[in-house]
Amino acid sequence: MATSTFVGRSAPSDDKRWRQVDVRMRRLGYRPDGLIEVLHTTQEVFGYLDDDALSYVGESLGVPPSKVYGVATFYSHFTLKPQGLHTCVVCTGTACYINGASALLAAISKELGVQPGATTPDGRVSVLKARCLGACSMAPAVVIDGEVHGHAVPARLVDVLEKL
Amino acid sequence: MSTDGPDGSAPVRHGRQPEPLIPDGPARASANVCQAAGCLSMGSDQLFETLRAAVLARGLHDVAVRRVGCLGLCAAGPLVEVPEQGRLFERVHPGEPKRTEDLVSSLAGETVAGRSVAADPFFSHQVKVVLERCGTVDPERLEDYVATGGYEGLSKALTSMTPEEVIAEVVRSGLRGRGGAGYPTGLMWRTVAKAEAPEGKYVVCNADEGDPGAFMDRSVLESCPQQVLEGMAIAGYAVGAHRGYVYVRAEYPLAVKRLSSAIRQAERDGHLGPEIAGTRFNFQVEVRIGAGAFVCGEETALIASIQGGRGTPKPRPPYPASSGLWGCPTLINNVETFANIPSVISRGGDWLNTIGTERSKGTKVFALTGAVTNTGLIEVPMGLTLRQIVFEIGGGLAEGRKFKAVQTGGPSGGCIPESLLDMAVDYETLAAAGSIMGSGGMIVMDDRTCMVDVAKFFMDFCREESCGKCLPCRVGTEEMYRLLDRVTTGMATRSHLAQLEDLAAMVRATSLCGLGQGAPNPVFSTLRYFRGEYLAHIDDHVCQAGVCPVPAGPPAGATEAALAGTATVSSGGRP
Amino acid sequence: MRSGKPKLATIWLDGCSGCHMSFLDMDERLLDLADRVELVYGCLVDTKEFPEGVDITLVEGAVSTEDDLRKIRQVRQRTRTLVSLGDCAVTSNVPGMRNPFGPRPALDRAYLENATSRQQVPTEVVPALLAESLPVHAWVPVDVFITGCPPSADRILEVVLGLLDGRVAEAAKVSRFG
Amino acid sequence: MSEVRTLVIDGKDVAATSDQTVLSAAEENGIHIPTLCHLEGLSDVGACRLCVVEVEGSPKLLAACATRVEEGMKVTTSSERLVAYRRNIVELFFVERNHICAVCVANNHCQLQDQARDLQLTHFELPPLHPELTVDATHERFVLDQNRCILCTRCVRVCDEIEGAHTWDIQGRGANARLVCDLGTPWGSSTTCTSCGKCVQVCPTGALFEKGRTVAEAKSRRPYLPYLVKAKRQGS
Repeated sequence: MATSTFVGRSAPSDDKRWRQVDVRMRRLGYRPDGLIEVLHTTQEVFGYLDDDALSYVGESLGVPPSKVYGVATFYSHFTLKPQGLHTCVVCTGTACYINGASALLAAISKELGVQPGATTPDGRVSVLKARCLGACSMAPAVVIDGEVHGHAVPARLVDVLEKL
Repeated sequence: MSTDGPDGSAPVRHGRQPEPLIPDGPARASANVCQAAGCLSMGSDQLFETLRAAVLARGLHDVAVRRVGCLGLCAAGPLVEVPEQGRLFERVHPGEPKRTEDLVSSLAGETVAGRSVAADPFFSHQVKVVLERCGTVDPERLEDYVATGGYEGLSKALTSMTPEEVIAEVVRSGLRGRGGAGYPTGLMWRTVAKAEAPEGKYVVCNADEGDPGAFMDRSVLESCPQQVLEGMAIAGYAVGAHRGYVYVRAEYPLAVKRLSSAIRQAERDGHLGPEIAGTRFNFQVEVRIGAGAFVCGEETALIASIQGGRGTPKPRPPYPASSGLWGCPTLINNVETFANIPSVISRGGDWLNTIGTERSKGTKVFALTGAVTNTGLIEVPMGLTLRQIVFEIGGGLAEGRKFKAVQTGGPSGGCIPESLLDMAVDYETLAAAGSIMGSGGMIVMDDRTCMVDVAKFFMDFCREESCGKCLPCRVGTEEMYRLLDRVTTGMATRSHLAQLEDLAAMVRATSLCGLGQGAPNPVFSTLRYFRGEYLAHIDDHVCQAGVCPVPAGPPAGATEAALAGTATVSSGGRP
Repeated sequence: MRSGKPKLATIWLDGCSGCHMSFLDMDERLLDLADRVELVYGCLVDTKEFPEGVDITLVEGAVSTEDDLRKIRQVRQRTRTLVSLGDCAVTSNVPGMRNPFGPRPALDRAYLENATSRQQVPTEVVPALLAESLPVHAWVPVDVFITGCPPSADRILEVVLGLLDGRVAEAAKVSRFG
Repeated sequence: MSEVRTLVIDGKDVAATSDQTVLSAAEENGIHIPTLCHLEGLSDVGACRLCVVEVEGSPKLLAACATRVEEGMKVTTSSERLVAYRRNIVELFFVERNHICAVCVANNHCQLQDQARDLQLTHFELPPLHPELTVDATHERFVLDQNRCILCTRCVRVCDEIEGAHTWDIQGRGANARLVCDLGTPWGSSTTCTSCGKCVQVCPTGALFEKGRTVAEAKSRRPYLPYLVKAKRQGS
């Protein structure tokens, strides 16, 4: 198992949240194979991954920048852009799909004027697609700010979104 | 603190939660409140607190109120089971006090309510090995697991069996990998056990359950994580590994939380860590969280991901059994496979071998969803027929809809038509029917589902999840998706269909990993059983299910596309 | 006048005429070819209407405009063996480079941004662009493909003579893009 | 220690050492298997799938570049089916991106173009995907044209394995996969690039080329690589 000998670059800013990232890296022994774990922590703390964060994590773990970038853009869980104030996630798993998830997505995109994966220009709502939330028995399911809306229908959903 | 998964998965509550109510003596009645993801998203955590308060307020000292894992009938959540009375209470929404009151008076012995479990075909057809403790133990209490015989298998293996005897027992059980391919588990263990490993070996639990419409592994991890850990530790002993990883999807924060807590408790009580069961065997387990990539379910991609890189697969051979994590021999099994192991060891391989069919032994867990009445998590002996699963366990289709197909195996699987409903569910029969067992998603489709659209749905999935490393999958899935899109929008001719079939055959044969090799399967299986639907779209511009936006009128290509904008013909007019 | 010799035609859609130039590069061999075929339509023939019953038609260029489309449909109908001549006809090649951008930006670029006078997108005389510039076989069945930008005179002659001698399959053996 | 293995390739009895791949054993015996992502001197990834071969007893086709020889193996390298698949593969490469040979710097020096010729590919049946891609000309000596990139990752590997800079990697996935420099940085502002030019030399197409080259002028020097690898091994 390779370990990085590089330690010592200081955090990009004096933002206290970097400490949480540092703690995570230390716990993982600054091993390059901890990259995904550290990116998880960084995104949890900051909400997204910007260039500063990617450089810092890469340099601290001894992973070249292009590799960090390759990893961060490979996994759909990571985002390089800040997310909206609210999140609206439409499940597009098979059970939800055959129960009308595409109609829900279309209604939401129309209501908010953004495509899945994007955030409204005012930064209010991010619309996301999920592969399967495991809420198949309530299909089609939509999760708005962590709350699951089962057996969702477009009209009711639009109501909820308007009241956010 | 509460964190949402950025993918929007239900929030996971951290910190202290109210303790379960457990009477000093034997309980007269227990309210087992389901705390798996489905019921939680319907408010079962609040229900637990409400019930607890109500039982305390009524002074019912001999009544238990406990958190348990998945009770199975997810469609009717939030669920509470009272095992002493053999009753299941459905839809106990915390917002409807009447339902809670009924339940409490039943617990107090005043009335008899709820659904009787014994005679219910949803339950009576099931045989529980993997889900043995789902719905009976508290997923976060190791003592519950131990009290029901947990870790007996591990301690038996460590104290009275040699590693080769353990492997022999697994071989004798006939257990095959539950992740999809169905490779005999015992043989794989033996290969890893025999591999030379100057730098150690690893055991990896694949919990990157990515098939859309599948939540078996999630339920097992959320309901009884200890059983999986025990299986891994036994595997570690058998193959000579001292480190294990569980690779879990980031979309399953609750599973991650319960698993992490289970590891801590097991280490605390000496079921994991150094000198397990007083022997010299040591075994450590770490959780690694995926980050949203279906391809990481492929074992070489999973290894790349655990090593912190892009989850792209590698050509096999060499197989992970000889060269896996950091080049060391690595045993990779999925959650359900490991969850079978403790029983195989404690009860013996012959016991599991008596369940199932000639070549498919034991049980299989399915996530039964779609257009069926009883959606939920089930475990059935191998060899039950699809008809029994859909119409008896599943209770048939909702609202008198007409059955059309059942999809198994996820994006690499296939759709099985009505004419094959009486076939037995086992590895070989499913494969012969053009599908696969897969990890256990089973989605029932009715006459409102268009089979071309279903094929397109899965192809859309595959093209988005393709890692992009090998050309046939990267470009082939995209091209197949476009061809399917042509069919559903009435822009296709029969020559497009022929093109689709050729391309599908080529992608299947030449792709680097299972994702690409399996991606054409939904196309092949829908063409095999529902070719008429394709032709109706192409020749007659008709979508029988009324799903696809095929325009009325003569087939495309015969007409000039309309003029649009400045001197342009609107797109796509390839005949 | 009916000669009884096989009828050969050439047409030129969205291309640079390079393939026709290459055809002419056969030099004196053109005379030999002329002995074997009757050239019934093309840049060298003053016929306005594409004739019926053509045996071999060589098509240069991609299908980029409504006019191209109308022509190629008529040509296909009136031709026994249709030959895509050169990369534009075979792959849409350079004309197809506008496809990722769509026709409007291409027109703007040509008639507005780069025009020094009379900046205006024409609506008359110049035929309307199709949404995408596509190879010939995207619209009509094609029997033989000759790749190259342009294909060499030798290659063109070889394929045409091969067709005259009934050796269609050999055309592929000399394929090279670019 | 490597041991001797005997196997049969296309009906010919062949001896190889156990550390050899099917591809190298075939090449040594004058049996040509087409490749694109493989390059002598770099690790193999089995990504382009051009070198897939049939191995008796294996239900799946295997990439010759990434499969070690085994005793008694029976390999078929050019059945009718394999040739058809290879032709499909090259077609998919061509329709994936804008590979207009006529206006490419690598015209006549391109390995993709050569494959099309060798496989007698006359035209493409599948519609082109035509994504709109960028050209990065910010580096003082070199240019990256994503339109010509076939994602073979030779540049990524030579930069990582030989030069040790790891300037290149792949970003995104599936059809959105792209060659990427550092953190999506313009090549000219890369903090890791040593401007050694190895990536340019190993590029099989016109995706990476020296500035100042025009159509058909970009010629790579690939054979230098084995010498470099040898020198590197001796040095370490």
